[in-house]
Amino acid sequence: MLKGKQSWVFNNRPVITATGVTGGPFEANGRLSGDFDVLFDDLWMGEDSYEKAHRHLLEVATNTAFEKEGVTVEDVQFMIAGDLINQITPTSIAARQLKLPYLGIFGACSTSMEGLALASFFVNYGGGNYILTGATSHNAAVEKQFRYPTEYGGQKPPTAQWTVTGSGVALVKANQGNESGKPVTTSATIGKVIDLGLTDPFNMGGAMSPAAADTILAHFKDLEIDPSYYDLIVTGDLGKIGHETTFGLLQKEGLPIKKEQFKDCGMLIYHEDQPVQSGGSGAGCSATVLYGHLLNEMKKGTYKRILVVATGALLSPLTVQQNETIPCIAHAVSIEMNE
Amino acid sequence: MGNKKPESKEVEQYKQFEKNFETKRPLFKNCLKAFLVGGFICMIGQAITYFYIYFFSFTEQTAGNPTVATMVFISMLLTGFGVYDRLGQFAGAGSAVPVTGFGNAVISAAIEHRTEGFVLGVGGNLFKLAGSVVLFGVFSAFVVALIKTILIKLGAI
Amino acid sequence: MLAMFFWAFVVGGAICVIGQLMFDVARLTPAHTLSTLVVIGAVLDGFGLYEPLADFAGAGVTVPITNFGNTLVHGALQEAEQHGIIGVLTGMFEITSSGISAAIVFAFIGALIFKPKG
Amino acid sequence: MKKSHTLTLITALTALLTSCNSDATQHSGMSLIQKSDPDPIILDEKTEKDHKLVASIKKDVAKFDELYDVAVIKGEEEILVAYKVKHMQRFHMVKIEGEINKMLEEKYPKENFIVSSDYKIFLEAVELNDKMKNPDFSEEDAKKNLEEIIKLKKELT
Repeated sequence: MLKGKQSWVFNNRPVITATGVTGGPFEANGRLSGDFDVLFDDLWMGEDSYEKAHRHLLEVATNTAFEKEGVTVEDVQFMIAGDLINQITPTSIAARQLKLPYLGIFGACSTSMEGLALASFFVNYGGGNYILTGATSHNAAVEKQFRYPTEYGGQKPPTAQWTVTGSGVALVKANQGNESGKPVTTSATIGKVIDLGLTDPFNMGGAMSPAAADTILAHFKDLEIDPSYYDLIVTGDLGKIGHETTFGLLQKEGLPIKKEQFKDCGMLIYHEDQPVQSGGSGAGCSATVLYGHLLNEMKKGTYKRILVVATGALLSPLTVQQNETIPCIAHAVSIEMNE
Repeated sequence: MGNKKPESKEVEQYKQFEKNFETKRPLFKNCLKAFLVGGFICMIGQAITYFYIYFFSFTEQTAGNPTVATMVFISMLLTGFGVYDRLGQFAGAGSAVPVTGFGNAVISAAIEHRTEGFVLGVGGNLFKLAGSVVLFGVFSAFVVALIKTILIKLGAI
Repeated sequence: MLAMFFWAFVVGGAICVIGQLMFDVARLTPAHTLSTLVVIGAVLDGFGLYEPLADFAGAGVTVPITNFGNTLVHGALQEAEQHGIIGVLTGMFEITSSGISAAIVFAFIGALIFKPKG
Repeated sequence: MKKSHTLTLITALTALLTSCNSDATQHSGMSLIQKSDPDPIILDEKTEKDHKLVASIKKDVAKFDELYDVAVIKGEEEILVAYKVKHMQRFHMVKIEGEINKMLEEKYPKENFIVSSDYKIFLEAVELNDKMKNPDFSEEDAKKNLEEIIKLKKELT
């Protein structure tokens, strides 16, 4: 039900009952390699193009989630997913194989939370018992589309970010009331498109920060709570620069948020010594880190309540070449452990 | 079209604010690396030139062509083995400005787009990056040469 | 001759530093930077400054992309001497062709035998 | 990637880089790095007068202090004069070549000269000089060799 200006509260507390997380070789060397279900040691993943490998990531993640939950496609009503490639074809083609009623969504790197928010909303109002949602990105496929050929010797500035190769999907299930010890979604805040005039496609973090800050502030305003309510407030893929900028913006707005409760998936996923400049990014970044690492930590009891704010830069190579500024967005979903 | 809308106060403020958090590009370090790598590549080029002068019937003037071809060949190997992109991240302009960088731009595009087939993929994208170099090289050369020729014909030079 | 290696290194390196400054200070993309350098090369040869430089620094100026503009102008002018204005068009690739043809040929070979590593 | 192909490429490259390093003798090989100062050669009937002529030509050219190391070869028609320019003077190579030509034309109007500052030409001259030392290298071969050198010089672009 609507609360405040742009937030939903999910009174029936939909359950994130099972997840599937896949990653590539670079993520296997990363800090969170232990939290992936399947890790591929080759970017091609046995396919003959990066785009097909991209689709393969999603298919494997989906099957993993199904197996964990012990369900088949028959038990699932809808699929709400997306990625970064033109016309989100990898996800659509995966949906073709799955034969699920499908809503393709594009929110750039915020797709993961856009999907989770919608899935939770549907389930909360009886729109389905099982809804599959997730987001995927493949480093080489995305580089190929948004930047230069992967073998081109261009120099990335320290503000650039490394697109995550990985897919994170979740099965959102209607809460039967017997779901103790499972993570549930309790509220979501849908962000506005914010553009404060940055144009450098090699500094997404800086461009996305205002959107992240705006959504976070809106969330606390709408739900009339303050940051202390959450053990962790985690952004999607702001990277070092965006993370600090956002924290600065929030403090400027006087939000009582503590440094230690504010993290970023793009900074969690890789080791310091990996050549990722400012950090990880891509639709798969927040998806893999949330559905893998963060939910595992919640089950361990490290966190009871978290707010996940996935940020997206809604640009295309075309808009960049036409000197358009970068429009950005962020969606927040609050996840709590069911006692 | 580059739409340069007058920037609002808010935009200006944010740009200033964001600057404080932006990691500065290590200008001096980058330039040094570019100098060393770029210089080294040119030295190799010089060695290849002398190689052709010594062992084949090329003069200082004519040895340039085989040298360039050889450099591009080497850059194909480095590109194909996935070395050149790492070199580029380290050296920046040091590996982009020499002709090997031109080769890398063409070859990387060709390799990248083979999955779209040899005609539409490789053929269509070959000069995706290097095309502008060819265009502006040829056109500026045309203008320069034209002006100079006319001046000569008029006996101005 | 050893001096040649030294000056090739210094001059070649210097040209690359100019490129790096265009990257980092002027914030130009590689494509913009290289295009600009090629035009500079063409203009320099127009003023007849490129050949003395090449005599002095050898590969230091013939390997950087600026040389592409230089050789284009050179070929055009040579042909123009013999065939007049029309030679400007016909002579353009007289000398330069090797670089471009090499790039095209090796690019195709590369596409045949290599896969992008990512 | 396909190992076999890349192997062939590497072998091709190494083959290219190591091929035919036989045909440069020690003497000429060094002549680029250090001063070799070859004696003048005369390819047709060697009269006392010719000897004087080439010696004085060598001396006159050597007077230019922008350059070092002069090689003179007298064929039937042309006299080839090859020289090396001190590095710091290489900027003015065109000018220097002009001056030398002028000087020679004035001083030896009867002869016609081919003047070159190109390493390759000098190298060839020195090699020819070495070959002459070998008794079974006939005068005919020498003349052919000189023609080739002159052809090289002509095709300088």
